[in-house]
Amino acid sequence: MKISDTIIENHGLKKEEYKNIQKILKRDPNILELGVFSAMWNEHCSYKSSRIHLKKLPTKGKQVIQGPGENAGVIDIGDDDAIVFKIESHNHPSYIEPYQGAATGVGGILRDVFTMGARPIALLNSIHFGSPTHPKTKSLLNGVVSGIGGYGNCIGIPTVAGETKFNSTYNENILVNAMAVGHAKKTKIFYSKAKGINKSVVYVGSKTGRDGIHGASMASAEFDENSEEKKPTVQVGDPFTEKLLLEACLELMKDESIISIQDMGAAGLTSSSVEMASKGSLGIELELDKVPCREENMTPYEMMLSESQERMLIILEDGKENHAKKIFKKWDLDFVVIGKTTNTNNLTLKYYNKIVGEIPINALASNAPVYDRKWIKKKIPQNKIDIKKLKKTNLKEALKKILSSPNHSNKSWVTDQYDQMVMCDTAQKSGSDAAIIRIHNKDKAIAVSVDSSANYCKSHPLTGGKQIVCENWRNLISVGAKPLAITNCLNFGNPENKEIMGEFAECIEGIKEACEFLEYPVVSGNVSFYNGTNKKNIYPTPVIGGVGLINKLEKPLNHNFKREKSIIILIGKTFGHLEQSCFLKENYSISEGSPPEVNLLNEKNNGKIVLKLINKNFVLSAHDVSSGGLITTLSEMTINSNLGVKIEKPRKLRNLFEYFFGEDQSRYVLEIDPKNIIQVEEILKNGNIYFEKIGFTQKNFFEIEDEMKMSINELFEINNEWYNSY
Amino acid sequence: MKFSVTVTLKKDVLDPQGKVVQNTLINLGMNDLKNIRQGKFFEIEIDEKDEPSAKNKIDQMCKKLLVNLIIEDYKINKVS
Amino acid sequence: MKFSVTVTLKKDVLDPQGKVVQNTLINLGMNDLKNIRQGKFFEIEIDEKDEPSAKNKIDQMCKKLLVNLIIEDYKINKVS
Amino acid sequence: MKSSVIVFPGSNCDRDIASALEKMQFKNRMVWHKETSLPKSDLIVIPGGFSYGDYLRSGAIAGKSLIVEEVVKAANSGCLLLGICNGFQILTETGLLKGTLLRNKNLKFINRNVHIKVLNNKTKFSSKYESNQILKMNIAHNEGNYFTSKEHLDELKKNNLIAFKYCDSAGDVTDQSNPNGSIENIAGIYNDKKNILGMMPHPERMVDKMISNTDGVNLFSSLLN
Ligand SMILES: Nc1ncnc2c1ncn2[C@@H]1O[C@H](COP(=O)(O)OP(=O)(O)O)[C@@H](O)[C@H]1O
Ligand SMILES: [Mg+2]
Repeated sequence: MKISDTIIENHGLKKEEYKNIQKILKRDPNILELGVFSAMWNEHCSYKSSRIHLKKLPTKGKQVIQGPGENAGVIDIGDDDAIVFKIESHNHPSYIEPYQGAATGVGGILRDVFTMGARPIALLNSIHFGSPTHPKTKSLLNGVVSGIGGYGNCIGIPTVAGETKFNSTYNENILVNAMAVGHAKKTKIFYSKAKGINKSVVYVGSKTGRDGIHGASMASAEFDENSEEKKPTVQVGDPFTEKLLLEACLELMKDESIISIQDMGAAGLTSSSVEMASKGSLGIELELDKVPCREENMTPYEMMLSESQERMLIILEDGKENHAKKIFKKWDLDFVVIGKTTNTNNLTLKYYNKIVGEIPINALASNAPVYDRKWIKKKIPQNKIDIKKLKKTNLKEALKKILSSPNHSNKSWVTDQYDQMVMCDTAQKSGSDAAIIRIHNKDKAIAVSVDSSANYCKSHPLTGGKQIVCENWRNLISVGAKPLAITNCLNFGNPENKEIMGEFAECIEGIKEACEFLEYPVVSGNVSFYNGTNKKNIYPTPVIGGVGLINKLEKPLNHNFKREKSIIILIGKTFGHLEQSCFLKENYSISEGSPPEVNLLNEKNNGKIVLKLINKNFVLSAHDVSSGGLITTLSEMTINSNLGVKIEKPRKLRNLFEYFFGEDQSRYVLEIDPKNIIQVEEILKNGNIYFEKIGFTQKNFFEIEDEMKMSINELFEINNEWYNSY
Repeated sequence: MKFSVTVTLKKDVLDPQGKVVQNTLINLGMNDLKNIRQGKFFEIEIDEKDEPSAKNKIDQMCKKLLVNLIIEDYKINKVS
Repeated sequence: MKFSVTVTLKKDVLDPQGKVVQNTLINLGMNDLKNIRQGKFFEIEIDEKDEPSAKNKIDQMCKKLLVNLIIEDYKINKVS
Repeated sequence: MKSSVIVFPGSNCDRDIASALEKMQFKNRMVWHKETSLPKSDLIVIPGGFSYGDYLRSGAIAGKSLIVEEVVKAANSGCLLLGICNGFQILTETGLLKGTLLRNKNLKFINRNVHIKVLNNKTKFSSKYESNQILKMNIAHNEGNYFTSKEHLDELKKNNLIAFKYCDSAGDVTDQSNPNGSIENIAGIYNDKKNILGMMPHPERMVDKMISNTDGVNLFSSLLN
């Protein structure tokens, strides 16, 4: 077949990139080779626009066993235990077919984790939808939530935390990010780097079909009016087969049979084989006629580009083929030796003994194109909002608006559809700041949370980037965990646009600063560009997934008030920053101004001391103050506890709205037993922590002195109404 | 007027359920089984006397709700 | 030989899904809709030339696996 | 007391039930579905999960597997048999328990803690509970909507074969406290001889205070008696 300009364009390759291919091969590629190049050189696999920025992220620390560059990051949690985790996006497929898109997103990230020898122990997700009034939102929400549940529930891994947000910026491009967390033995981690020549390359799992051909290129292309036509490429997930694959792989991993292993994710057989060879500086030869196929007459091109799910590539030690085969047969899975490692440094593709494609591995992997795209900085917006000029409201009405808004409503409509308890180690389900998962048969536990703040990032990406890392860190501290490391999923618009590229570069800069200061390294992640349609890009939406450690789990700490007459302490200074707040957005539809300032020094100090108080068992309940401000935080602490609170009027004369709805960072609300208050105050003073005693818990009523009084039932109703009537 | 609609997965779409059902039938001794495809079935009765117009309405129902056109094909048959 | 099998819920069995589908269609403006029943559909191909015997085999498949006789009815039709 | 847990491809509560049994001092064995004989056991458990992906109908394909024939034989000769969640669905597919489990009324997967009431505390599975005791247990299923014929329902009532009913925290059996649409709020039933129990809630999730509560403990300790 002659490679025409249209063919090149359909493969998402630029003219210069094609010329480059001709130069590398010293000839024209055939269509199979072109397909392989396009799969490896697209944004999704090559990180061509992001690579130079990602390099800036801090990835080291004594807790880090494996940073970015493998299927998932690995951290040390003491003893023989390691935690393996990563987050990944499945945005475009989920918009086209929400159930299958979300389901296969979960399946894909699980494979990344168990490929490394870890048994998955928790799933998280961050999902962003368009405005609730947009005609597509409801069915997308339904489809995505049941798809996430459908996969996770079936395979039997608890989905324990996440976030569900609505904003019209996602009307034409929803976000579906899934994170998986696994537990492994430190001494039994598996990597994708191939070693040794003439080793068997084995294909295991499901058969290859025509699913998702060109999926990776699709994930890297902007949507347009015709995107509906790209539909047939959507893959269908089979969680049942994935469960078999998981058990079979873990069984084979018990001994020393595996040299290296890699899941077939985006760009399937192509990227998995190339990655393994590239990391081992080897060549790899595949006999494509041996690939197990689901459909008749599949071509080598289709086999190399198929994104059929639930498949893995394994390089075996000599002589282990029969042993391994037995295990996969036990689990009713395909097992075929389809190739071998070579010393040629080429990807060699054979079909019935004839070479049908040959490409230097380097050209596909380490030497794939890298772009330093133009980007521009964003200034901090200066518009200040004068609250006195706004239409009058009162605390109660304003609070009701927030608690009944889609973004702040109780999410049990979503989380009840996920099995959160399977595996019997979920010490704290979703609903609190972070979920707590106990390490099986041990006293220790991990805490996990995912967070994002698109509004802040849109307004000022640098501050926004810092803020999400801090919020994530705060969420882990609030359940008594020491934050250890993060993974990140960077959802952005079109990188060829210099403002978008600026948002990207600056968010990364913010993430970097916060991670460095908090000693909270990045161990894995994923970039999703081209989120948007035509000329409309989504708000920059980096999502941070954090993991923390609780050394000895005695009683899971959550944010529900525990007793009457406890003292309520607010940690951290309140300045009353209202721009970009939920208060202005929900009450006045104002979304201008700058995000709250992030002071990393305070963040770190406050967090450390709060953790100290928790570890000394002085804290009955804790909640960080974030979107919606102090009053929202307090009401969330009452809603599920059946205990109210009485808050004194702020002592210094301040604007009540600024005080109660301001979104200043680095703050926590703690519930303290009066008998411990002296010791607590001493620790806070010695730690140089700014704090205020703001009130105490009481029965039945949520009350602010002289200003408002509401029954907890009423609060509960308000908070639970939206999803049930949507 | 009464119609039946059968909805099946498109040809190239993975059908995990079909695979498992086929294997089970064979394990149960049904060796003659060559192929089994499965799908959904609807029997729809509508208040409309004119056949083309009735059929058109059924078609609308399929497109709007009953069928996931991304992964499924469908067929409409008149029953009575 | 090819057969199609349609499986539907028995009349006295609660069908929440059918109800939701019906309501949704009416909400979508399909006012002529009188009734909708839904079920499963199988297309089965077997290696058997003799029609009665083939039909019998299909019937076995239904009884042994495909149909839950407590709540479902089924119908077999020859396709080709 | 010797127990066996049957593991199907797609079972996913097998490890959980095994942990619970071991914690309660059962001598437990895991039995892979391809095995053709059962170890000698006093109790057989079919755990929750999605055996064979729950394709076709939940439990349908597992109900036809080889090991299930052995389970049926054992149960018919009096061995105690407990089916939890998917296990309950499988037992109805084998015919060991009558009725069937339809899709939840709201057409959604439901995972949450619900209250159930012990209707019969005179069985091998329930003797350690009080009569009418209210338990809080976790449910996690798509198809837990129990349905059976009028005649069988009468039989269940007459012979005291309803094990648990969904109720509210005060013990009232109401429509609001019925999570999935089950006929008469039924959450679990016995066979005639009361040596087989099928239930949708997960007692194995309720044996550890750190994780939930311990309302499931007495089911296992009843069995040990
Ligand atoms: N935002 C990021 N921050 C850190 N590492 C990243 C980021 N994005 C991607 N990576 C790393 O780059 C590598 C390749 O990522 P990806 O292509 O998403 O993996 P996979 O092939 O498993 O889908 C991974 O090791 C991943 O952790
Ligand atoms: Mg991977």
